[in-house]
Amino acid sequence: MAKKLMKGAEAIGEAAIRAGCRAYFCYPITPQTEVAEYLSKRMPEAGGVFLQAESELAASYMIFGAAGAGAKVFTTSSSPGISLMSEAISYIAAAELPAVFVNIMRSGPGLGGILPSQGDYFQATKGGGHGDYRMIVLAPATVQESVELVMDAFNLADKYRNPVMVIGDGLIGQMMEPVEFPENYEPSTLDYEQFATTGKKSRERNLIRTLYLDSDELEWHNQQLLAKFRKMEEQEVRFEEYGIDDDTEYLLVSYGTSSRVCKTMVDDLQAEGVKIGLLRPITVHPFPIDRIRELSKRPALKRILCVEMSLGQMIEDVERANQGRQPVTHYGKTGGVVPDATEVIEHFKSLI
Amino acid sequence: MAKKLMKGAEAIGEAAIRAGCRAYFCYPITPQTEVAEYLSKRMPEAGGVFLQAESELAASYMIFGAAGAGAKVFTTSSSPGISLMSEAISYIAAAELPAVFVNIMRSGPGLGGILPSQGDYFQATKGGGHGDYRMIVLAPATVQESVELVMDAFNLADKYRNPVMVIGDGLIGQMMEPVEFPENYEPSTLDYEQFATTGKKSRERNLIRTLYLDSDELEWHNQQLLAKFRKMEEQEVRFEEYGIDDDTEYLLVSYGTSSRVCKTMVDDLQAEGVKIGLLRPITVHPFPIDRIRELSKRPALKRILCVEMSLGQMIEDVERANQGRQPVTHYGKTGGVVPDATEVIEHFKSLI
Amino acid sequence: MQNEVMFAGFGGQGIMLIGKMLAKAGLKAGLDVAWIPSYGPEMRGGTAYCTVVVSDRPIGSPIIVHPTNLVAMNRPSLEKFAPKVKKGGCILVNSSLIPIESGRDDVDEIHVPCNEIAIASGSAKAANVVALGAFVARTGICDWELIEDAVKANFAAKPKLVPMNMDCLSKGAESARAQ
Amino acid sequence: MQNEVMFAGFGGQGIMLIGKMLAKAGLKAGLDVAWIPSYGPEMRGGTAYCTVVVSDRPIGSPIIVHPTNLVAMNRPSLEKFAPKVKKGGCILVNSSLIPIESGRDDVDEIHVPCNEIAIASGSAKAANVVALGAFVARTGICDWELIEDAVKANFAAKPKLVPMNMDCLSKGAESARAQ
Amino acid sequence: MPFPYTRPISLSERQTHYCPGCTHGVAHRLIAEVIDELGIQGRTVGIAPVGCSVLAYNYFNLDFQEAAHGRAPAMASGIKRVRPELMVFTYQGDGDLASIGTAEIIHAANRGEKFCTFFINNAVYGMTGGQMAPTTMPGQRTTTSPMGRDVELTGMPMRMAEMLATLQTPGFVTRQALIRPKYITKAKKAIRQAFQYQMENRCFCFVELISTCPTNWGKTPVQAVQWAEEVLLPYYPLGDKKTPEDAQ
Amino acid sequence: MPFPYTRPISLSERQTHYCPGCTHGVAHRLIAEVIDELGIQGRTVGIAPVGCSVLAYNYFNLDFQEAAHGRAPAMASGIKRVRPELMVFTYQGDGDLASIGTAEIIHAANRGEKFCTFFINNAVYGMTGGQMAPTTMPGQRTTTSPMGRDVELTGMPMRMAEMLATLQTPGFVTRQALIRPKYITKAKKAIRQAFQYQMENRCFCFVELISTCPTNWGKTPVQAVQWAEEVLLPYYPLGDKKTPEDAQ
Amino acid sequence: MEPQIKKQSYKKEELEHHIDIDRCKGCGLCVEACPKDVLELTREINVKGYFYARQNPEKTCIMCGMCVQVCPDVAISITPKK
Amino acid sequence: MEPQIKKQSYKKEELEHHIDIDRCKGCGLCVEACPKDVLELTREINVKGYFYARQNPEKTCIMCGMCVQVCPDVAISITPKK
Ligand SMILES: Cc1ncc(C[n+]2csc(CCOP(=O)(O)OP(=O)(O)O)c2C)c(N)n1
Ligand SMILES: Cc1ncc(C[n+]2csc(CCOP(=O)(O)OP(=O)(O)O)c2C)c(N)n1
Ligand code: SF4
Ligand code: SF4
Ligand code: SF4
Ligand code: SF4
Ligand code: SF4
Ligand code: SF4
Ligand SMILES: [Mg+2]
Ligand SMILES: [Mg+2]
Repeated sequence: MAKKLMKGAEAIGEAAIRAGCRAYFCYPITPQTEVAEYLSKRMPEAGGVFLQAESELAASYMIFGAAGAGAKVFTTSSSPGISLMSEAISYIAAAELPAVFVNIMRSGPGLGGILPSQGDYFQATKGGGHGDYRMIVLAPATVQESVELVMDAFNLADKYRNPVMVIGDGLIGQMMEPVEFPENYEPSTLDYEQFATTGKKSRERNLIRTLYLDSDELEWHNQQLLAKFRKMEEQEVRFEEYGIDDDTEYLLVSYGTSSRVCKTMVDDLQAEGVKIGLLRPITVHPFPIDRIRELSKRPALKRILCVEMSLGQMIEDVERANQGRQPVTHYGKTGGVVPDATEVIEHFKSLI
Repeated sequence: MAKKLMKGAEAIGEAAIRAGCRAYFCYPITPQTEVAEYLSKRMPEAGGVFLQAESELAASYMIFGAAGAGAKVFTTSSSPGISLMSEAISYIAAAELPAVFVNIMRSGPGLGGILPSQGDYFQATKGGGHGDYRMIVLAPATVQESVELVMDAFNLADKYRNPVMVIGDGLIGQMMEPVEFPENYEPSTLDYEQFATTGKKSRERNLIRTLYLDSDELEWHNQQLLAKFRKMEEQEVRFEEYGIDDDTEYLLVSYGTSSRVCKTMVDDLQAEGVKIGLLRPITVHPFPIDRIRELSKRPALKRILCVEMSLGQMIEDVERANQGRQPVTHYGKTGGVVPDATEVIEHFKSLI
Repeated sequence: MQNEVMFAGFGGQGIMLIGKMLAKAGLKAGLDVAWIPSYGPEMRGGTAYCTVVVSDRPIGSPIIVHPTNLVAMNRPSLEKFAPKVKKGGCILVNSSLIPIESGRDDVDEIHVPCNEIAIASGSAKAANVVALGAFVARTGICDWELIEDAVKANFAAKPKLVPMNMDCLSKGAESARAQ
Repeated sequence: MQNEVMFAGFGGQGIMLIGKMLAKAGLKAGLDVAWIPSYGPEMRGGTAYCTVVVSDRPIGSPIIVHPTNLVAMNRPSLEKFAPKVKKGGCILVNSSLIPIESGRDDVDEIHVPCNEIAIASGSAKAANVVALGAFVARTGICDWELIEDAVKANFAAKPKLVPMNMDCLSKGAESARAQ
Repeated sequence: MPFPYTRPISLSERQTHYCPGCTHGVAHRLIAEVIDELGIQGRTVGIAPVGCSVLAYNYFNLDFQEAAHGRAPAMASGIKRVRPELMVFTYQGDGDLASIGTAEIIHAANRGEKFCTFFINNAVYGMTGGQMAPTTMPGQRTTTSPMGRDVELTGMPMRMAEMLATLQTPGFVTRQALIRPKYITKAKKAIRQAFQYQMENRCFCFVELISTCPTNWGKTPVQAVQWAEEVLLPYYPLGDKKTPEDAQ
Repeated sequence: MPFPYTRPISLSERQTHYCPGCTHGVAHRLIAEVIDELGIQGRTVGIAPVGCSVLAYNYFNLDFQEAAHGRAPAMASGIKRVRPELMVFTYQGDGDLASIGTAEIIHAANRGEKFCTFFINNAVYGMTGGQMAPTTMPGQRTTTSPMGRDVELTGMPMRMAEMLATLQTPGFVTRQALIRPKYITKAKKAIRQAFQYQMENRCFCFVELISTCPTNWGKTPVQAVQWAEEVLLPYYPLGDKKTPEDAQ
Repeated sequence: MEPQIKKQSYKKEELEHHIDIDRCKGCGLCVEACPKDVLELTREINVKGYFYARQNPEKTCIMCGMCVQVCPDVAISITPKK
Repeated sequence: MEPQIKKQSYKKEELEHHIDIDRCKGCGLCVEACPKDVLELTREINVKGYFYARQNPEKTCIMCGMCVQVCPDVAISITPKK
């Protein structure tokens, strides 16, 4: 298929359709309302459900209901809207239902601004909602990758029967880049009669619930969840390395849009002879702890710099990986301006 | 003053009154509805405002409004209810307003159960809401300490003009213990005319807002917040050490109700000659990273065990502190049953 | 010394209340105390229990799996909790509703027909206070005046009920001493 | 080689649109492209701008502070962005609305009366397409057929508008070549 | 009601945890009977609220989802939109529906979602131990209105059926009661009507059911029925507030 | 309106960011004039919504709070409860008030909170670029109802004033319009009445104001006024829906 | 259309009234509802500890079903005699 | 009671009609509202790029205030002549 120029938000909408999703519930919020606008046309064409809910809260519970009834569903929102969905995300994880949430992050806290940010890393990876749940969190860096990861997100949601989140920043949502959709894509399938409320017919009834009044049962339930979360950690870690070799002295860790800035940085600095490389987490949860730990042990390594559009969130996971071996510092912006390579290079040079 | 036997939830309500709080907005949820029930009588007596809101969401925004109008305010809830407040918490932090949130945690995720849990550690410490904000999170272990920390919470909220959270588990809310209220307590004061919407009169108007459309302004705002958060980290770390000395070989890290179990464990095991001690974070954010790091460097130390009623959340902060020096493991329960000392001792012995 | 008492029965039998009375008496005695309820939607109807911990030093973990003593007001409670009581402790069995024994031979077991005694004193509702009287008398867990004060204080708002409850308290004690 | 063009002007001048057309032409040429808009509540009314990056290798950071070229459709845009253009780049000034020069002497600066040309061709609204034609002709950033195709494709749904826009495109090119 | 009177097959065999005399049980039976009578057990999905009836899913022998507090109508909307062939109902208390879930019920009704809501109005928060609800009567004592509901501070009880009936989207909105055989018979008819409209894909259906909470009202079951009749029914008048025919 | 006609002092000098012809500006002026006339500038607190008027706080010279989307009534309740001497008003759009904030406005009204709400109904989500609102007219095209609002799928436009007027708690509920001098004059009277009731500590006051959004309606300002008059006003009839006197 | 359960008619004498005493919670609503005063609460406790309801054998049940209607615990059934 | 702003009466001749052209967004609402057709939009652009409104000097303004009422940008004022 030929590449098409698409806005990130629209590409995300189309990717969902290609992944077999036929139900989308949403509430408008900048900078990703274009997903809704796109799907308000596209979903009905594809025979699917488009519904603008009265709020993010309602949208998230429509997702819950529809997922429980055996539908591939997703929603998209941006930071404050995701906060309003956090109760539902906890519920959906507890009920072990597949669902995809996309957060096109804007700058916060509070109403903040509408410009790009990566300030919801903690919320996404450590859980904005209550209780012990985790979810796979995918962080695309380009529009093309958004397409791929959104499609993967549906499969992972099915695989684990767990919510999956895709986080991008406002730039990912608003930018246009060439995209290509996989041909003959086979969406994952689930046997909904096994668990979903499709009508009991003559089978045993199915029940979607999250209440476990009996503490043994709840303990058991949580241990089941834990087993799933561990499996995710074992099987789903994804990252990209760019320009890293045995002699690498400086390691950048950065995801999403920031990582693109870092790639340019690596190109420019390597051209100057600086031994620098980038590790780009693609799953920010599960985080590539092991790989970063390995790298931190390399004798040539001298320092790690985390670049993230936040006051410093991902750095905590990098610190856990690094275990104090290398100096780890953070460079970030939070006003909504994506840092440009030159300024980060300058910052980097001030460090060494 | 003589000690009085009080239920945790009621003691928390009374503590707020003693701290000068005269406005409470809430929505009922087990296991802390007794705070509301207590204050529905007590607040009017004290000339304050008691209002049961239509939801946690509404309660959290009543808090926002009232704090913005220059009142000492607080709310109490339990896990799912706190998830519903996460948008507001981010807003209140962004607006730099003082407010106190109490989370009497129940077991999750989802509706879960109503029994004690510590499963909202991440939500409390890393932020359930969106964007870069942090708050001081206090974790009492007894009803008496709940009183003290709730009172402190109001002062800290005023000091930093930032939300402060107190987390207890269902046991703290439901248990009765003897309590004593400080006499002649002087609640903190703020000059509300400086920032609150008390009516402009003839001064410049005051504005409570969180929107910063201009990226430079937002960047500056976030840097201001960061400075505050750093100050909290420098000035507010609190913890208790129990049975730790230079020869300590085994370190327990545990907060809240779990830490009481650990104290009994330390007593019992020390009686058997085991060199074990407990570090109990009182502020789980800012976390006593430095102190644990120091302890992890002691030559005698052999291992760290985190005890928490969760699948393992606080352990991430302990790992960051420990930097790989000692084996760090987690022991937890999530069904709602507080572990008893004997079982944790057994677990401990299986480790060494 | 730390002493733990578990009170258990149906919801509605006033289990939580006698636990609180004992805790208050303990507090008056200058001891550290904790009262830990079971709670939940099962409150109404199902089993209700609470544990009272009384200690002469600060109480560590208030979570007691093996209490020193048990006051069992109905049969399911006895069956569920009797095996957990520490050796040498005391088990009080409300023989009005429990036709069986605990099956333990390493504890001090007393059988008190609490409901009958209470009815005789004027109200079936006061069976819990009978049990409390019997238990305190048998174990001497706190001074008798203190528990009397606690019961009186509890009914301070309804003075009419005080004499009847005091009667139940001492009848319980008599019954226990008689065994 | 990577080439960056910033298009800037009032909201409503069709700035975003000509950026998209150029990006599409670049894509057709087999290059990697990115179109990065400014967005926000200022969209209507205030300054609007977008950046188009065209490159023969994968684009790294799409965030361009110093673009190679600038197409300035109104005065505030020229004032704001002209100083940022890379040395040796091209600055197109819509002289219909901008009475001043960029003040740069290290760039290729052309002045095109876009609005006048567009009005002459039949619609003031097409001033943006005039600018696009002029810019592409001047810089040769992509083959002329490709940009023609992109403009045609854009108006495919309203075929009546195609001739007028094609006219504007080539008038723009003429004006640029004439300088 | 199926005659002879036997246990409907859409009820499970489980005994409920409801307090003696609590009319939640009556609502359960009526709904199950109607489902049996209409023969739709195999394609009906219920949604339980958070409230005393959170465990309703244990008492119905149907596919069921358990909602978060107040969000059942959003969940039902999600279910019904992706599987329109299912017969979907929510079962919600007054705290759930009239307080925290206000926005969700109003918007589901206004969108004309094709499901049924059974709204159990017992004028109190049952499950959490008797706090004030938006439906609590003036002067009624609850654990959070210990001196009785003060309408100066908290307003008047909300009449959800009347409010929903004002929406322009066609719908079926009625109020019935779960006490006294005469009202119960009518309540069943209303429930049946609601499911029938749903089977015809007609409209959103809202059946408010006045219920008792002897435990939190501090009354015996028999007194509770009396209080409901004497105090609640005058304020909450029974009958249809709106039918889809009105719109035509 | 203060005559001679001059800029009210309760407005700041800032120029608004509103689109040409957007009647948000008219609402601002009327509110400011009333505040001036009543002499309450020094004790009035406004609450801005999230919507095009999020920056309202820049245009009023008053103490102001900026709410989260839909939550202004909860914030106003918080403010008014702790400082009853203040005159508090919320200023909210239809997405803000009738969609995400439904529960908050209904419960504030039902509790009889003593503040005023000015509800700017422009039948669309202005700020986010023209999505469908609960108040969008049947067949009206928006960016999320590209074929026009389909009432089969999304129901009929919501009449908030009529719905709130059904509540039993006394209140002042009215609908006015921000177009045409004749309606604008009445709108101002209603705003004035609302503040007066608040000054008397009487009741919750709700003033719905039909407004235009030329930009997202795809119309010129003059066309927008016509469309509002011809299409909106028949569906949203102007006038008082409820006054506190009704309750007596 | 789905199969619907058919109503049938019986004579009173062909019917049997049964109370499942273990489901009964002794609420007394049936006692109050019975137009013929047939029902009463016993002084005996069932497995769950409730004083359950029963028919007074001295009175005559007319099989009107009022008790069935009001019983929240679906403890009463009226079925054709076997 | 708080001080209230007093209304005063003027004759038309004592009044002055003024349009702050830099506040005007050229929406044309005043033009439409004027009963005397006094107002028109210019072809001149103000600082913000709008074709602002002005009074046609050939027509006579009756100081009725209709234009003030409808102007969303509070660009028009009518004040006593100095
Ligand atoms: C988000 C959230 N808030 C609060 C609660 C606590 N809660 C559980 S049930 C309930 C109220 C139940 O009252 P109602 O809906 O009237 O049902 P009833 O028990 O009276 O049948 C509340 C507040 C909760 N589970 N979740
Ligand atoms: C929680 C949340 N959800 C969504 C948004 C995005 N948002 C901002 S304004 C708005 C709607 C505004 O429409 P309306 O209230 O009608 O005001 P108008 O702009 O039309 O005056 C939305 C959805 C947000 N800021 N916060
Ligand atoms: S508490 Fe009330 S509503 Fe809940 S089961 Fe008991 S009587 Fe019924
Ligand atoms: S978008 Fe609409 S509501 Fe917003 S300022 Fe423009 S015209 Fe007014
Ligand atoms: S069927 Fe009628 S007469 Fe017989 S017991 Fe029941 S209510 Fe009484
Ligand atoms: S109504 Fe049912 S539960 Fe109540 S007493 Fe009669 S049989 Fe028993
Ligand atoms: S005051 Fe009246 S007559 Fe004069 S310009 Fe304005 S509208 Fe026209
Ligand atoms: S109404 Fe106001 S803004 Fe509009 S054209 Fe007239 S003066 Fe200008
Ligand atoms: Mg209720
Ligand atoms: Mg609007």
